[in-house]
Order: sequence, then C-alpha cells, then structure tokens
Amino acid sequence: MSTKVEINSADKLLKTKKRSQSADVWKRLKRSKTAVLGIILIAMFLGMAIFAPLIVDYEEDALKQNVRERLQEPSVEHIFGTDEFGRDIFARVVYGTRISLFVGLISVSIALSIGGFLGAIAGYYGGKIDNVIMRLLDVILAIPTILLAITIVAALGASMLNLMVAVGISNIPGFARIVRASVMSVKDQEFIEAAKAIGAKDHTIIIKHVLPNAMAPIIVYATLKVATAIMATASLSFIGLGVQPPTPEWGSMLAGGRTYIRDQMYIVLYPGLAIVLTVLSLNLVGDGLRDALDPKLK
Amino acid sequence: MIPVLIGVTFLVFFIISLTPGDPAVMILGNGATEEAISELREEMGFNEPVIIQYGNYMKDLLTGDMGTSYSTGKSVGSEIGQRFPNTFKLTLSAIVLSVMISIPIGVVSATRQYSLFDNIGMIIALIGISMPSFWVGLILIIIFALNLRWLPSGGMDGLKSLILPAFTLAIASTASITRTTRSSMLEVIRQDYIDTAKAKGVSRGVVIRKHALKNALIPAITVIGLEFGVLLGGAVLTETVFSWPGIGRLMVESIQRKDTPMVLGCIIVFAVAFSLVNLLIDILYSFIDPRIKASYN
Amino acid sequence: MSEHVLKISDLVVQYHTEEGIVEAVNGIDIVLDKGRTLGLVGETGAGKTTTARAIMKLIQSPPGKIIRGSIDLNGTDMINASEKDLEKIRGAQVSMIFQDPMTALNPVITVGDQIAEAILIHQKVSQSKANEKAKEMLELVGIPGNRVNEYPHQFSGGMKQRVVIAIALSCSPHLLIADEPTTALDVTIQAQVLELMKQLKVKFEMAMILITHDLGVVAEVCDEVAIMYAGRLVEYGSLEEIFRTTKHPYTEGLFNSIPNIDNRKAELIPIKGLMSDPYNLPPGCSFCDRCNYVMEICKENQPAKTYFSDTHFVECHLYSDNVNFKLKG
Amino acid sequence: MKKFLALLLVLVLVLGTVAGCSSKPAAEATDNDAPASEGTDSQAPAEEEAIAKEELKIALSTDITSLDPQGHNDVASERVSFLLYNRLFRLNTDFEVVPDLAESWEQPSPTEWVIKIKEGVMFHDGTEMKASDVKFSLDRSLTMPKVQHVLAEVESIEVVDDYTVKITTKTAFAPFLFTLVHAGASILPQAYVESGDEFANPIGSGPYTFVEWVSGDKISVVKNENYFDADNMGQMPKITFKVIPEGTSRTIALETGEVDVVDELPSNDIAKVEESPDLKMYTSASTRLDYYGMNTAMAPFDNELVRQAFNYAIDKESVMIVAIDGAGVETNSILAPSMLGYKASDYTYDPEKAKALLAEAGYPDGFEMTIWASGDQRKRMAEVIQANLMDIGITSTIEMLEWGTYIDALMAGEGQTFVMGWTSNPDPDSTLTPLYYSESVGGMNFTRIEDSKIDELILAGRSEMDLDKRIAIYNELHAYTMEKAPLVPLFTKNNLVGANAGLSGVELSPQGLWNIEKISY
Repeated sequence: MSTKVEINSADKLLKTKKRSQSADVWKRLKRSKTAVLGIILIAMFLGMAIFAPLIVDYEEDALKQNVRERLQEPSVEHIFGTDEFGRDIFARVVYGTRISLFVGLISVSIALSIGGFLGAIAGYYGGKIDNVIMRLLDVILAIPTILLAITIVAALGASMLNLMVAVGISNIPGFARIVRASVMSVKDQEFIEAAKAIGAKDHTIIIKHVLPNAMAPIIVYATLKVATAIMATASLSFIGLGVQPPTPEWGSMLAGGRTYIRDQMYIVLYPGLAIVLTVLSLNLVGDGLRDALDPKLK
Repeated sequence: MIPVLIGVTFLVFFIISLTPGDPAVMILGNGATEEAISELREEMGFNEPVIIQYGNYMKDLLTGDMGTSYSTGKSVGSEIGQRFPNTFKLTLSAIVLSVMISIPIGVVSATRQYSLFDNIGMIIALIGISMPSFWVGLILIIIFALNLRWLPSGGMDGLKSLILPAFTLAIASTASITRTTRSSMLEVIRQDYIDTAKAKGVSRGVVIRKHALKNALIPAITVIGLEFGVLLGGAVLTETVFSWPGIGRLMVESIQRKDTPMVLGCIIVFAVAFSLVNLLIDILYSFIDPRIKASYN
Repeated sequence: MSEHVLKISDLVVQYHTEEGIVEAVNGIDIVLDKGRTLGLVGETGAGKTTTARAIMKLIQSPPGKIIRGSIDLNGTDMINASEKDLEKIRGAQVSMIFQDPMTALNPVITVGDQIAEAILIHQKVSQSKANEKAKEMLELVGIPGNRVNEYPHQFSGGMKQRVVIAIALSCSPHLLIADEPTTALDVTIQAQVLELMKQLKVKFEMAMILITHDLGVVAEVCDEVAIMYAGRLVEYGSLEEIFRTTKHPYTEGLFNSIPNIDNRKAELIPIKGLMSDPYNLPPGCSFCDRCNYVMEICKENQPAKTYFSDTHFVECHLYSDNVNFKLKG
Repeated sequence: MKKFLALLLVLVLVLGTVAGCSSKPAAEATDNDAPASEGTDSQAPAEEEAIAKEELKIALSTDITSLDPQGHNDVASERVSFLLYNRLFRLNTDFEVVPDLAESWEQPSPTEWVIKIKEGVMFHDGTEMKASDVKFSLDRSLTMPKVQHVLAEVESIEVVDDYTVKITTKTAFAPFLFTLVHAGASILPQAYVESGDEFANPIGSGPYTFVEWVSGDKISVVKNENYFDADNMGQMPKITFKVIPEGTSRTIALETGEVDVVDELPSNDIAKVEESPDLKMYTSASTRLDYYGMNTAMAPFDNELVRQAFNYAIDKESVMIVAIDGAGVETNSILAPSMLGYKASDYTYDPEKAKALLAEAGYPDGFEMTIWASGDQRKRMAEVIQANLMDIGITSTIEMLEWGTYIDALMAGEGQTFVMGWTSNPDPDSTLTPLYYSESVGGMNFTRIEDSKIDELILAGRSEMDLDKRIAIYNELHAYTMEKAPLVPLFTKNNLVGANAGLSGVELSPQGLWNIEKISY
C-alpha cells in the first residue's frame, strides 16, 4: 500500500530522531492488546516460579504425601484438590511453573547457543563451511523434532537434564537456520564492510556487529520455541520419558493423573490449563514481538 | 535425500547404541541362563564396536532386512509394514482435515482482517497451538466417547474410530497452517499486482481466488510440509491415547521394552516418510511457483 | 472538444492509522478533457498516488477513507458507484499504471493471461480471441508476441513496464493514470517508455494523468500541470502558464531544485526543510514553514484560490491582495 | 481486548467444565437415573441380543508378544495360547491339577512319570496328536529361552508307545505336575512346527482356532467345532481380543459396549463397574506378590537389622491404596494366603520400632540410598516408600529404569533396593526356589540372599511327597526367611475383571481371567 508506506517513511524520518528503534518496538508492542495480555500472563507465571516458596511450602504441600487425603475435590484448603498421593495440586502446579519454565528456557538456550554458533559460522563464511554445516543439520532436520527428543531421552535415560539436552539438541537446526538467514542478510551491509575495512577480527565482527543486527527474528523465534519446548517437555513426561518423581512437572502430573481423569478431572485439568496458558502467553508475546519488529506483516 | 537418510540411520543408530543394559537379556527374557545370554551376545555381535554393528545393520537394511524384534522375535520389517499403514491413514486424514479447514479460514480471516470472524478465528488458532494434543485427546474421549457415546474411545474399527484421533492430531497443525495462510495472504493482498488486477476490473472474488491465493499458498505449503513432521511426532502421543495400532505407539512400546531394532526401524521409517513428504512439497512448489520451476530446469 | 473525461471537485481523503489521522488529499479540484494530459507534480507524500487511487476507487480501506467530494468519470459518479459498476469501469474506461513494474505483475501468471484477463472481462470475446489480442498488445508495446506464455520473472524491468502498459491499454480506456511510470526504470529505458506512452496516448485518443516529481517529464508529455503539496493543489495551470509564469513559491522551489539544461552553471537551490508532519498539518498554509516568502497570515489561515486565467490558479496569500506580486525568480 | 479475554475464558471453561462436570453425572447416572442410562446403555446390547451375540470381545492391556506358546512368558499371550493349545494337565477351579490331554498317569519311582495321553485328539489341521508330538513339544520347550526354566527339572522324555510318554526328572520333584500346566508346556504338532510357518497361522488342539492377529490391534479366534473335550467346548462362536493400553479407555470401552470383558480393569474404576446395572465386577485374590526388595549383598542391607527395620517402616496400606486403590490384600508373606504353607509373620507398620532397629544397627540418623522402580504402578509405590523412609530419617532418590534394563541390572545385582513383583503358579516351590534359592542368584533371586538353611529347606520341600510334611517344612522355611527379611512383602493385588452383566461363565483364577472358552451370553 504505497501511500501508507510513503506516510510511514515520512513519519519515520521525523520520529526516528526522537525515538530509538527499541523504544519504537516497545511502543508498537504495547499497542497490541494480545501481546500485552501475553506479557501479563508470562509475568504472572514468572512471578509464580520465582516466588513459589512464598506462595506454598515445597516440602509440606508439594512433596509430603497424605494418602488418607488423596483424590480430594478442590476445596478451601486444597483449591485445586489433591492428587493420588494426597499432595496439594495447587502447590505442585505452582512449583511446576518453575520446572517447565526452567526446562523450556534451558533447552532453548542450548539450542540457541549451539544452533546460533553453527548458523552464524555458516551464514558468515558461507561456501564450503556453510554447505557442510547445513547438510549435517539436514540430517537432524529429517527426524521430526519430538521423535528425536524421545529417542535421545530413551537412550540416555529419563531425567530432567537429559530431557533438556534432548529438547535442546532437537531444536538446534531451527535456530541454526534462522541465525544463518539473519546473518546473511546483514553481513554484506556497509557497516560490516566498514568494520572489515578497519581490520576487525571475524569473531568480533560477528559478535559485535552481525549478531546484534540479526537479533530481531532470533528473539521472536526463541520466544516461540520456549513455548514448544515446554510442550515437548510435557509430551515426553506424559509418555514417561520426562522429569522424575517426586518433582512436580505438569506433563508427568498429567501422566500420573490420567488414570483418574474421569472422576477426578481436576487432577489433569489444572496442570493441563497451566501448560495451555503458559504456552499461549509465550505465543502471544512471540506474535506481538514479530508484528512489532516487522509492522508490514500485520 | 539419500545421503541425508544414511546420516539419519547413523545418527539414530548411534543414539540408540548409547542405551545402557544388555540386549541379549532382553531377547532371552528373565528366565534365561548366563551361558545362553553370553552365547547370544557373541552370535548377535553385541560385543562389536558400534560402527561395525552399524555397518552390519546397514548391510541388512539394504537387503530390506530391518532385523528381528528383541521382544517378540518377529521381523521388524513385517511388523512395521503391518503398522505403518495405520499411522499413514491417521496422519494423512489429519493433514487433509487441517488443510481443508485451515486454508479457507486463513483466507477469509485475511480478507476480513480485524473483523469479528478474524479475531475469533485467530484466538482459537492460538489456543489450538497451545494445547497439548494428548490432553485434548483425553478430554475428547471423556466428552464424545463416554458422555455423549457418539464415537468409540479408541481402537481401529471403521471410519468412526478414526474421527477422534484424526481430529485431535489435526488441531495443532490446523491452527498453525491457518495462521500462516492468513499472514501470507495478508502480505499478498497488499502487493501491487493485486491492485493491477483490481485496476483491470477483476472482481473481488476472482482477485482472491486467482491472483492472491496461488501466491499465498507458497509459504502455506512449506508449513504444511513441516506440520506433517509435527503430525508424525504427534502420532506417537495420539496413538497411545487412542490405542491406535500405528508405529507411533509401537515405538513407545518398543522403547519401554528396550526393543532396539524395533525403535530403530520405527524412527527410520518416520524419517523416510518425512523426507518423502518434503520431497513431494518441493515438487508441488514447482507447479505453483514458476520462478522455482525455472530454477529446476 | 470540451467534454470532461474526469471532473474531481473538493475531494478529501484521509488515512485513519494507529498514529492518527492523515489528511492525504485535502479538497482538490481537477477537470480533465478528452485527449489531454495532466501532470500531477509533487514530492513524496504529497497525496498524488492517493488522488490517483481515489479516481480508481482503489483506496485501501481501512485505513483510507474518502471523506467528501465527488469524482465524475465519463458521467459515472465513482464515489457512489457499486462494486459491480466499478468492475465494469476499471480497466475499460480508466486504467492505471503503478509505480513499480517489478511488483506490478503477478509472478505466478503468464503475462499473456494477465493481459488477456482484462480483455475477457470487458469484451465479449473467446479465450483464444483474447489471447490473440493479448499477443497484439504485446507487440504494440514492442515485445515479441511469442513471449506471451512467459512469466514476469523472465522479463527485464523496462519490459515489465511495457507489459503493464499493455495491460492498461488492452481495453483502450478513456483515461489512463500513470503513477510515476518511469521512476523505477533507468534513464535510457525511461525515455523509451515515455515515448511509447506518448504515441499510444495519441493512438488511443485518451486522456492521461501522469504522476511524477520530474518536471522534465512533465514538459515532455503534459498539456496541463497541477502542483500538489501536502494534499492540496497549490498551483494549477496549462504547461506554459506553470513553466513561464510560475506563481507559487513551492513551484518555484521545485524549478530551482532541478538542474537547468540551458544554464549548466546555475546552482541548485533545494527547498529547505521537510514536508510538515502529515499527522498535524499547520492551521495555515502547510508550506509556510519552508516558504521564503512566509508572512504572519500564512501561519493562521488557509490561502484561498487566486485565478490568473480560467485555467491558471494558485493557493497562496502572496496574491490574495496583490495579484501582480512577482516571485524573486 | 475484552472480547479476547471473554472468549479465552469461555473456551477454557467449556473445555474444563464440559469434561469435568459431565463426567460425574455419567457416573451417578448409573444409580440415580438408572432408567435413563438403561435406555441409552443397554439399547445396543439389547438389539444385538435379538440376533444372538456371535462375538465375544475381550480387552487386553497389552498386545501379545507371540502366538508360539513356548515363545512368550507374559499374561496376555497366555490368555490366547490357552485357547489355541492344550497342555497335558490343567488346573481346575479349586486349583487342583487335573488331566487335560493326559488320560492318566502313574509314578513308578519318585523321579519317573509315565503319562498316558487321550486317543483321537485332533489338531486344528486334522492330524491326530501322538506321543511323539508330546515328546517333541516338551523337548522344544527346554530349548526355548523364554520358557526353558519351566521344565528345568526334566531330565529326559521318551516315547513309550503312540499314546504314552515317560518323563524322568532330575530329582524327586513333588510339584512336577504343576509345571506341566504352564503355557510353555503346551503340546504342539511336530509336523506343523517343523513346517517352518513360524506360527503365522498357528495350529493347536485347543477349543478355538486361529483367525488373525492384527499387530497392536486385535487377535481373533473362532470356535473349534470338533474339540476333543466335549465338556469344555468353546461357547462363543468367535472371540476377539482387543488391545487397549489406556486403562481409562478399557473401562470406557466396556461401558460403551465396545468390549464385553476387560482383563486387568483399572482399580480406580471398580466402583463404576459395580454401580452400572449393565456390568458385573469379578475379583479374585491372586498369587501375585508385590514386594520391596533389598540387595543383601550391598551395604547397609547386608545388615539383617536394617532389613527388619524396613519391614516395620513401610506403610503397606498406603502403598496398596496408591498402587491399586486398595484392591488387594496387605501381606506379611511372600506366599499368597491361598498357597501351601502360607503363614503371616508379625511385622506391622511401626516407624518407632523401625527407628529403634536402625539405631541398633548403627544408623541412628539414617542414611542415603536409592529406590529402583519401573513402570507406572511401581513408580507410585516407590514414591510412597520414599515418603515412608523419609519419616524414619532415610533420604532416598527414586531411579526409574526401563523394564528391560531393570531386570538386566537386578539380575546383575546392581540395584540397592527395588520395587518388584512375582507371579507364581500355586505351588510354593515355584516362588521360593526362584526368589530365595542360592543358585537363583543371578536369576530371579534379586535380593541375592544366600543361606544354607534356606537352601536345605527348599530342597527338602520339593522332594517331600507327603503333603502335611511339606506344609510343615514350608512353615518353618517361611518363618526363617521372614526373620532374614531380604524383602518387604507389600500386598497381593486382586485380579480385576469387568464384564457385561449379560455374560455367564466368567471365571477368575489366581492369575486372573481364565477358561475363557466357557464364557457365553
């Protein structure tokens, strides 16, 4: 829509003087109601994760079993009811936030750092290196993510660490590709040439100049990937390849409770909703960010 | 594609070989004697280094032999051959379902951007990609199989039993394909050539169908390809929840039984299927996008 | 021959964007007769394209809105015309050439089909007949007919623009709107394309609105000139009136800012500053804060039209009490 | 924004409540508004009744592993094998050994068994069963890894004449006939097995003949019209086993009439089946023991006192409630109450006493240790045990192992403590030898208890032919082993079978559903 573009560009000319780009993004982000909702939700979950100890007592509520109080309907003292061991579901959901966000963030960090590194190298140097790296990643890419994760955990044994590693590894190609793409898009721009001209080292160029300018899409992708990572974690835990007891993890809570789904719906309802809302909020923010960073997509 | 698949087999074989424990025991079962076990170990070459074992495996694989199951002693190939069609049936109907739902919705949402339809559609789509399929599956069973008694809770007899699993499996991909279709459609209808078309006096409907859709489909198809992979992965969970006799469930069961050749076989089949689909997608491109056709010939 | 192909009066178009309301077109009047060519001149963001789209009734909405005014095209009231009627008119009576030929063609449809499509819509002909015609049109714009079945990406920029023109003219419209048809092309090609358009214009006896910021092009092709600034026509007149007796400071600015062929030594005097923020135009003359002749009154209220001939008018306070005011030149 | 929030909430609630609330009315529906549910539920069966039920559908929790009766050692496969094949002997409802293919038998000497087999027994392919088939089959079973332990006592088998075989055992082995009822001792047609069909279309002599096995989905068999045993003819024309891994789904399938019988009904669904007018609940005490084992070869469990302490520390009731919703019997013995020589020991849940014993053993402030488990139910049990031990000051971590690895490692004696189960046939020897006999170390003797006195008593028990003397021996052995306390017996769970109320002839053995051929509408 050329006229609108004209106006925007004219408008930019004036405004960019006043506002930095990030502030600009933030402004647009704030304008998207859904994104704001997402941010609020995430903030809420983060809060829950960080201040969990202030909300409930891990030992007493989340771990201590009270078999004679098992499978209790939601009530005043157990607002989400109790599970098959008589543990307070609310407490476990709250601490589950910690686990899920932690696993999600770590596994994405793994994927991001390794994938990012490979992608940056491939994108920056191109040619043979690029080719080799990308072919190798194609191999990983040929196996559906969740299946690869399952295989890895199945082989290494079920534990939180292995889970994070598995989910991390299986997400490497995605990050490699996105980073590669962004790097390629910026590497030939003048300021990079300039940096080269003044004889800056490759790695300093990549780290100092290329990556920062390639950040936008990476951030968006990472946000959305944390969501899928959390989903993957839950899925693996569901088929028993996840976090080990008595650690409260949403997926394993679902797996453990699914025998009781008919009469004690709440056992699977609340952990399930926790997953849905967390993932949802991350997606909302991810979308918001993408639109904010790239208005024309809206 | 071939080199990729070889890479896949090696990667998977290597990962699986990291599994602790003794396959010989698995094959012989609890009752077996030490002698029998060590004997078998020798015979099956479990003492060889991984790379040798891999070599042997590949040799057999090329002759179409995927080995024999540790737990059932049946041929992995025939077992998978029996199960894969079911998974294929499930995933295929799921992808067809999602495409049929998502493309129209995506297009309408885009053409009526910010309308009530668009908003609701997008919210549902967002929630759709945010729900764990197995969770939805459980809930759908409760609602449709138990309370309403409309559909069977699981198993595989007739079309009726396909509905719930296929739908469950389709949710996530439907959602994300809808989103892609919408956003690419939005981008396309902002293009100058759409104005050119309008300026020619082409009617709104034709502009969308003939000029916009074809262009918008290109990115949509990419996602459909990727989603197929997601579906194959999702099958593992859906098949477990709905007791669907496909290789997804077979794989999970085999993992629990530590039936290495079976697990290996399943993943390789998954990977091959996925690769083939992507190949198909590439070919499909060239039909839609002349620019790619050009680069092909 | 004084029948109006196009009559625009008091047209106001606004864009309601998240950043606020933009007065893109701000009460303009245009009258264009058969076979005449109007040059619509102004810098980026002046509202030229918007005007053009308004004529086609192709304003993206949201965010665009036609607030008031009337557009009469060959007797059709475009503003209140139904979608159906518009479809009949677009391409048949009025067609438009868009700025960028690179993006103006549908990448997944052969150029032949894209030309034939227009013909099929507006003329009762068979597919094969339409294809024939399409071929002819291609040859007409100087592209070998045997390339009808090729796709846009197989053509160069200049050729793409020729295809676009072929599409626009395929149903010999009464009015052709060309939105900076040459800016995206390199100079040598520009000349060819312009030449082509001139010929065809005569051949098809159509009126044309040529949107540009290149006064050189205007001098080449146009009979009348409208200078547009911030959504208003600040000066309007025949070619020689505008070129010989320039009235508006902005018009003067434009002339000063282009190289003078006759006197190469003459230095360029760019117009100072940027066009004022379209989201909040000043209450008075929107050019005032860039104007060398600015007066107090300019800041307060909009200047009215001052006529120098029945074709030539200007919107500027300089002339409101002294019609004979002379610019420094 | 409001629109969004509203929609979000609505959707979430719909998802939640529809499933959540509506599941309860359904449950109540069975008793409260019975007529209503009557109308819906029993409609389908009623109609089919009119055209007489042709097919019996039985839900299994796992697929069978093999159609070769000597190629598996798991419950599901056994269910099918028992329909397709016969053994020389079988157990009757009172759990006595009675002849099946055997006509009669005598015992010339303590180690010799001369067995006469029925004449004119036809295999499904129409060939007659001969002594040669018997010899072949039993010999074969000794070579088949999964069942070779069953007839481990057999020295040799010889054909006396077409209808007589003589089996010689290594030692005088009282419970020998019990071993012959195991599926691994099924009699197969030699000709067929040697035909190399690999049991694609298995041939047996059983009341039902094989139709198809759709891997992971179902196994179908049809009635064998010319079955040799007129009294035990198959009732239903066709029987189909449907594989439904999800417990909840199995129950639902039963309620919706998708299946007629559910083997291994999820314990938390008992109430539903009992409440439903269309369904009937069958339970039986099993010979399956769930126990918590300690590796006596590994510190600190080489210390008897510690092991005894653990026997006081575990709240068996809680374990049982959590594991199987209380659908079982707490036990103080590794022998099921129904078994020869069962005698409860006097361990009770007494954390204080446990602490005291620990202190006495030299661990006043407890210690750190690991609990091994595998599978969903054992995981839950381990979690309760973990909590119990916490109460007596012992910190433990649960390690979940995949089944294969689990067995593997336990045989190798790697586990410190572990949650295990043991299903045996009713003769005590088949439990005591594998679990306590010193030579079973490296086998099923996971606790690695090696005690000369135990060994003596076990050997005495198996060779003692006089029943009362045997019981006496086992009582002594039992008392002694409980004092040694290599493991904590937890409970014997009930076999749970849910079935359509219209069915008759549903019988449960201590190993669960059996005599399936007798079931009919």
